[in-house]
Amino acid sequence: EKIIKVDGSSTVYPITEAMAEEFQKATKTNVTVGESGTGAGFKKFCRGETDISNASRPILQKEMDACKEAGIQYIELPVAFDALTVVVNHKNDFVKSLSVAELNAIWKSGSSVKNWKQVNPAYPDKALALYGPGTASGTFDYFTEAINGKAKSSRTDYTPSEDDNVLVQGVAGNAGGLAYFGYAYYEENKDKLRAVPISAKAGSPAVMPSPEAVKDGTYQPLARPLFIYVNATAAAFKPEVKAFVNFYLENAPKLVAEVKYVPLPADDYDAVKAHFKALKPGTGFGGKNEIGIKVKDLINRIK
Amino acid sequence: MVNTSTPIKAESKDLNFYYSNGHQALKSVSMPIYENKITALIGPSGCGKSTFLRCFNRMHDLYPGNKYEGQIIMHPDNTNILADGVDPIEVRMRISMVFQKPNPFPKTIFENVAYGLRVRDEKNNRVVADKVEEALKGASLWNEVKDRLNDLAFNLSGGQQQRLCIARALATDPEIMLFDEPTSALDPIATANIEELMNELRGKLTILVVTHNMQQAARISDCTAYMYLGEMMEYGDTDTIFTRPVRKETEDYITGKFG
Amino acid sequence: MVNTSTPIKAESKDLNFYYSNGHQALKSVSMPIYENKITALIGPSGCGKSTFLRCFNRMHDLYPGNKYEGQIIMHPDNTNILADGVDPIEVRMRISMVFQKPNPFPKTIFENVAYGLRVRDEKNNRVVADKVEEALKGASLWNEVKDRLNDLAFNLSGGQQQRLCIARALATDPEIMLFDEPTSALDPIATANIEELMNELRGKLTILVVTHNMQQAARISDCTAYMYLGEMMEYGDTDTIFTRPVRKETEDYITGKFG
Amino acid sequence: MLNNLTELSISPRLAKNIRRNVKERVIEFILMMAALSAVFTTFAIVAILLYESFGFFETVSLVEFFTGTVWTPLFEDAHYGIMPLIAGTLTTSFVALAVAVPVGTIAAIYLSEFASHKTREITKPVLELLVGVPTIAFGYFALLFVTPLLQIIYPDLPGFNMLSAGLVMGVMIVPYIASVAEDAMRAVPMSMREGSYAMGATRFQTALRVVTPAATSGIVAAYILAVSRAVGETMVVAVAAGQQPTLTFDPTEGAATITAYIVQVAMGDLPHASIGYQSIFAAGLVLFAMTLTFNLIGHVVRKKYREQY
Amino acid sequence: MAVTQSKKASVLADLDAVRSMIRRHKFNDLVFAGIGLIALMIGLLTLLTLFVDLVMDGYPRFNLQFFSDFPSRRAGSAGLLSAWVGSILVMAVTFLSAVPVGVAAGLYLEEYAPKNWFSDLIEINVSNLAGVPSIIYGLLALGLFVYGLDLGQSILTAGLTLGLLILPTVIVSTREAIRGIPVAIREAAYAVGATKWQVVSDHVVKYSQGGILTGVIIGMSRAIGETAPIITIGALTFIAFLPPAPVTDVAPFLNFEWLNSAFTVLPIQMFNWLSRPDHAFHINAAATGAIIILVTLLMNGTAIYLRYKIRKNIKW
Ligand SMILES: Nc1ncnc2c1ncn2[C@@H]1O[C@H](COP(=O)(O)OP(=O)(O)OP(=O)(O)O)[C@@H](O)[C@H]1O
Ligand SMILES: Nc1ncnc2c1ncn2[C@@H]1O[C@H](COP(=O)(O)OP(=O)(O)OP(=O)(O)O)[C@@H](O)[C@H]1O
Ligand SMILES: [Mg+2]
Ligand SMILES: [Mg+2]
Repeated sequence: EKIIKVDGSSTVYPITEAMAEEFQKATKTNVTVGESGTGAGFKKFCRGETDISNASRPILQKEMDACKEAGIQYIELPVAFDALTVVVNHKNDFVKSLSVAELNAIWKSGSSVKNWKQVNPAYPDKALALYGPGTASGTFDYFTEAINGKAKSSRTDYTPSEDDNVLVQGVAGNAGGLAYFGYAYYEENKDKLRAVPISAKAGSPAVMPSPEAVKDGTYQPLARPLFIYVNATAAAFKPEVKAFVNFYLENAPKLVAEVKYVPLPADDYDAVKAHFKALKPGTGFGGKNEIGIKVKDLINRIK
Repeated sequence: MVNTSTPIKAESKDLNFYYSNGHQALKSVSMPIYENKITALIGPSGCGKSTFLRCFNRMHDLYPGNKYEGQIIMHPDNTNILADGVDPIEVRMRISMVFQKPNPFPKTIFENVAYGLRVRDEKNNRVVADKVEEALKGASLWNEVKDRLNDLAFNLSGGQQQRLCIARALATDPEIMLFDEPTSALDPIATANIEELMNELRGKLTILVVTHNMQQAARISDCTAYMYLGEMMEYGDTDTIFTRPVRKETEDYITGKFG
Repeated sequence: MVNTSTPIKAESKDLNFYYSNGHQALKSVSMPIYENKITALIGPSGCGKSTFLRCFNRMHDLYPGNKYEGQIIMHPDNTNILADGVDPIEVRMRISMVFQKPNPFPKTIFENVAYGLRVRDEKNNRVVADKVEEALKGASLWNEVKDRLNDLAFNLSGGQQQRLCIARALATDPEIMLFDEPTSALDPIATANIEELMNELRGKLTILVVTHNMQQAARISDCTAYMYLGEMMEYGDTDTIFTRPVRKETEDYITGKFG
Repeated sequence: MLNNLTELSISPRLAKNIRRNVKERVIEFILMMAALSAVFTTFAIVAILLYESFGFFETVSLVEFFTGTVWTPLFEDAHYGIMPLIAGTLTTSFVALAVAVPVGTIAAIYLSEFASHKTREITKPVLELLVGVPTIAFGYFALLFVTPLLQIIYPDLPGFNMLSAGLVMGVMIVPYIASVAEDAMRAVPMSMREGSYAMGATRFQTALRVVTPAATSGIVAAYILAVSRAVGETMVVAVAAGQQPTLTFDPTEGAATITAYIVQVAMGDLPHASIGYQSIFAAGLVLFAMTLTFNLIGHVVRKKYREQY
Repeated sequence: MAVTQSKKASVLADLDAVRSMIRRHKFNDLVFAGIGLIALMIGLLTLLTLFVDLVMDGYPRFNLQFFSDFPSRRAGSAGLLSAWVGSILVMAVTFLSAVPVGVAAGLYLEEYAPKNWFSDLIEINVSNLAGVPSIIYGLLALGLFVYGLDLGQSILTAGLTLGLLILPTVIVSTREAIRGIPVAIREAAYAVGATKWQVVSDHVVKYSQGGILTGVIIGMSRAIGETAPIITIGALTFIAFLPPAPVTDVAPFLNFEWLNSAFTVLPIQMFNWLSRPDHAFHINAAATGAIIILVTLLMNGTAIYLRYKIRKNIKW
């Protein structure tokens, strides 16, 4: 029996799961979707254990090397946007917005900020309780890169969890709580949490996370593209994998929105489809994450 | 040895007993227990000797479903100790028991003997110590253990343990003492010691003793009851029972035709 | 009853036995077992009767650490059944045993009796059925159970169960049968039945029987051995032992001075 | 029938001796191998834990591992002091035992000395149900039900705290203590109870003055085995106690335990052979050593009471 | 010692005092019985609260469709099909691996093992394994089965892992069941010349079957709810299909491919749903939790019933 194996980011998981479900219904081809995290996903992908790897950040140099060593080539396909959302307890009414600098002060490695007052003297004297994703997740990597300037560089004295609902519970249960995670979790818990508008630079306008703000590029720097990486050999020689990816890109606009992520603009999907059709292997990033890149530019880089 | 002027301490009247599984272990048993005499119960295994004995301190109440019918009257107060309104604990405070296998508690020698007093909330240490000494002397154990009252009781020999259990029972001044085959788990020397001790208690204490050893019954008791299949077959002076039993069954048993 | 011409079936020679805890339960026990006679073992509780009996079918081998010293010679083949080279299973195939408490298997009556044959890989059902019938007849049980051979053995009464166990032991044609207090768990009627059955086997089978009931020993046995504290105190014709015991200890025991 | 066998008829019986013996030996060997599987399993656990954490201890010195007070193996700024995890483990276990020891002991006494045979026969297996409940359900129960309840009494209590995780864990452990302690009390011979009742003692006096002292070693074994359970419990603490390795013994704070750390990392499925992957085996090794210690002590103590009667 | 008449009389004279003392003692009894009942109830009440909580949250999903549907991104149409099938297959592997080994080990320890350091070693190992946290079994499985033997995250891996987990339970219950058989039965069999294996196979195994089964059921009911070790072997996966069927219509009619299949089980599916952002999934999770509790309840109930029947049927 033919089985398409997908693993990787738990952030991308809901999208791929939706695709897999519909694809199975349409074609009777079995698809398994794991959610072991972007890094673990690439590890398996580069050992040839999976056909497709979900990723909430681009492939890193280490992982490129591992793939190269194993002779695995991959096609990089952006499939959706996510807006990393910073949330506070819904009783917290004093935080109107946070700037990247303030977030950096809170989250940077070795930060000693333990009280809202330390973030901004105007805030009340309230203990700050931090919650965030575990270190294996792409969200962690992206957030630390965007806010602290270096992936995985973060203060360590916060409550990490790979289960985002645990983070939701954490902030919901603590008046001084603050957390960041994918937009979908905020969307579903609006009654318990409040999203904080983010201003990219001190003085620039603060933007609430929303699909529109992501699409028009104003929610910066926490809007990020989500990817799937397809094993190039499988894409070329396994018809079911090829069919699945085509199905994926065809249905993305509808299903991505349905699972509460932000679809790419329509012409971007066309570009991605064309890119996949050409079976062009490689990454547009060169082994480093890059904040705020446009999808078209990205694809054009891969030659 | 017993005559009409000897006061009766207790009396079972038409006593029936049913175990929880429905088995009727005693069938209309009636007999007197004379004050300050030793009464022996004999009979083949399973005839109901232990069952009868354990009615006297309501031991059967510990296990659900057992049922008494009939009466056991205590004198001089004429209480029917099997009556529903009578608290078994009260009965057990008046009637002590010594078991077949010595069963000391995992405590010191002293605390074993003092246990009955502790249970009765006796707080005065002087009183307790006096009673313990008195009881140990009564059980002919004092000289052997007086220097190691704080040793664990388990360290005593089997015969000593049994005498310790007798001391424990004596310490609370019971009105009747029950013995269920008190020597059957002991060696001949310990057996002789216990028999001697019982002889010393004779005349001071009302004793009811179960034994499977007919010669023992003959040696130590004033009266003997022969039971068979839950019934009281014959009761009388020990001498009479052993020399001129009235019933054929008694004679068969005493002469070893069965059992 | 036994004279010099009676052949000896087995013979214990200077038998010492040590339990795994180091306790020496038999001290240099020597005695003959005459062919087709009933030999009784008597003595107070704990004197080593059961221990001695269980040497004959190497039952002690089941528990690690027990140690035999000395010999038990089987005739006519002169095998020392305690020798290291002898397989205990072989010994048990030659010498059967009946226990104190009836211990049927939770199987049908038929399968209980047939078990010894099954163990010997007897596959022929005809042979098995014949042997079972023969054995049940030998144990005087056939008439009572012939219509319900497929009933569970547990549904029999205690006495019937014990006769079933005897049938089980008979079914494999043993050379010697051992009985360890076979009636002490039974009522008088069942006891009488078993005694009668043993009387029937007398002269056909070599039997060694432990009993705590001296009258029983006197009634059923040809020879009697009196044991005390692991030693063979006296051995002889049953009549002699009970009427003119040589040793004071034997007399004390027989007259009930202790035990 | 009953004709005695002669020497001649004996020998055929012995014919099968050798075959019989070989068959017996082979069977015994197979059964022994099965029994040895327990030893193999322990050996495999130790071997895997040692093997996989070997790389870890090449990077991290034992001194740092056991004396460091910061545990952040997965971060850029990595520290490898296991103390915070041990502290979290001990604190949650302590809270759990503070609940389970009194409740379990009382329940055991009740079951063994007060309850009717029927009650006991039904209650014990029903209590065992608590063991069958997926612990993840208990985790969310602690987080979403018990913590809010505690916050009514104690409003400053953070959403993740060791107190509520410990309390729920304590309830889960009650059956272990109740069951083992009750076994020990059952093992006290009835004759000893009868001795006490015959002196006019009540149930409570008998239970307290005779049965409990006689069963001490078994009850202690129950406690020790319960510690081992508490230390090894995973999902409840992972969900409800918070997963932040903080060096604290204050149960009203949140902290990570060893088990919570392992499952948190395992959920993210770290790449094979990375330091993060190795760190869960190192943590596992410590956890195993802790439970092994308690299990062994518990085994010895329990064996002692079993031999006593 | 003087048990004088006056002293005896004093017991009677003090009867009122004695009675009031007894009343006091009995009051203590009552108080303790109350406390004891509460102590028992704490566990049961927690269980009940939890169960009721789950049922209340999950009741919209209690319908047949929930069992016949595959997981889905839409909470309303997501079902347990692959999870319960997976649970059954994993349990089958658990049963087939743990029971023969566990029973054989129990037989060896009770009937064969000499009393020496060797059997002590085994015994200590068994009782230690019974107390090893389940997450450690997960680590063992991760290192040994998943990577060492390269079995991957398959039904086989999960089944073997849980098999190891319940092995001590099976061994212990086997031993207890065997111990319940009186020595007299064994001696009776030996006395007619049975070999050890004949005694064991004709009697010991036969009469302890019920007891062993009881222990196995209790062990399995624990295994069915285990989450941590399965998470550790990395089996958090979207599975919307069934493993290949174990029975086929072509000879040899058996197919072992399912052993290597990816899978999901009930507690993992529950965990998966719990970690979804969409609250509708939490209803599914609650329903699954209630179902797992119900299943363990049924299994334990069966065990209780079996135990009761065995006690009733066999009186040695
Ligand atoms: N707990 C019980 N439940 C049911 N029947 C019992 C119980 N205890 C004893 N019996 C039965 O009651 C009858 C009398 O038993 P009891 O123990 O009183 O005999 P005994 O004369 O003391 O015998 P022994 O000399 O063997 O001690 C016996 O038939 C016995 O089987
Ligand atoms: N398994 C054992 N381990 C150690 N000592 C034992 C064992 N079995 C019996 N003994 C001891 O060996 C001695 C002889 O015991 P045995 O059972 O042979 O006596 P017995 O004469 O059959 O007594 P009874 O009439 O009570 O059956 C006793 O002192 C007993 O305590
Ligand atoms: Mg009795
Ligand atoms: Mg004996």
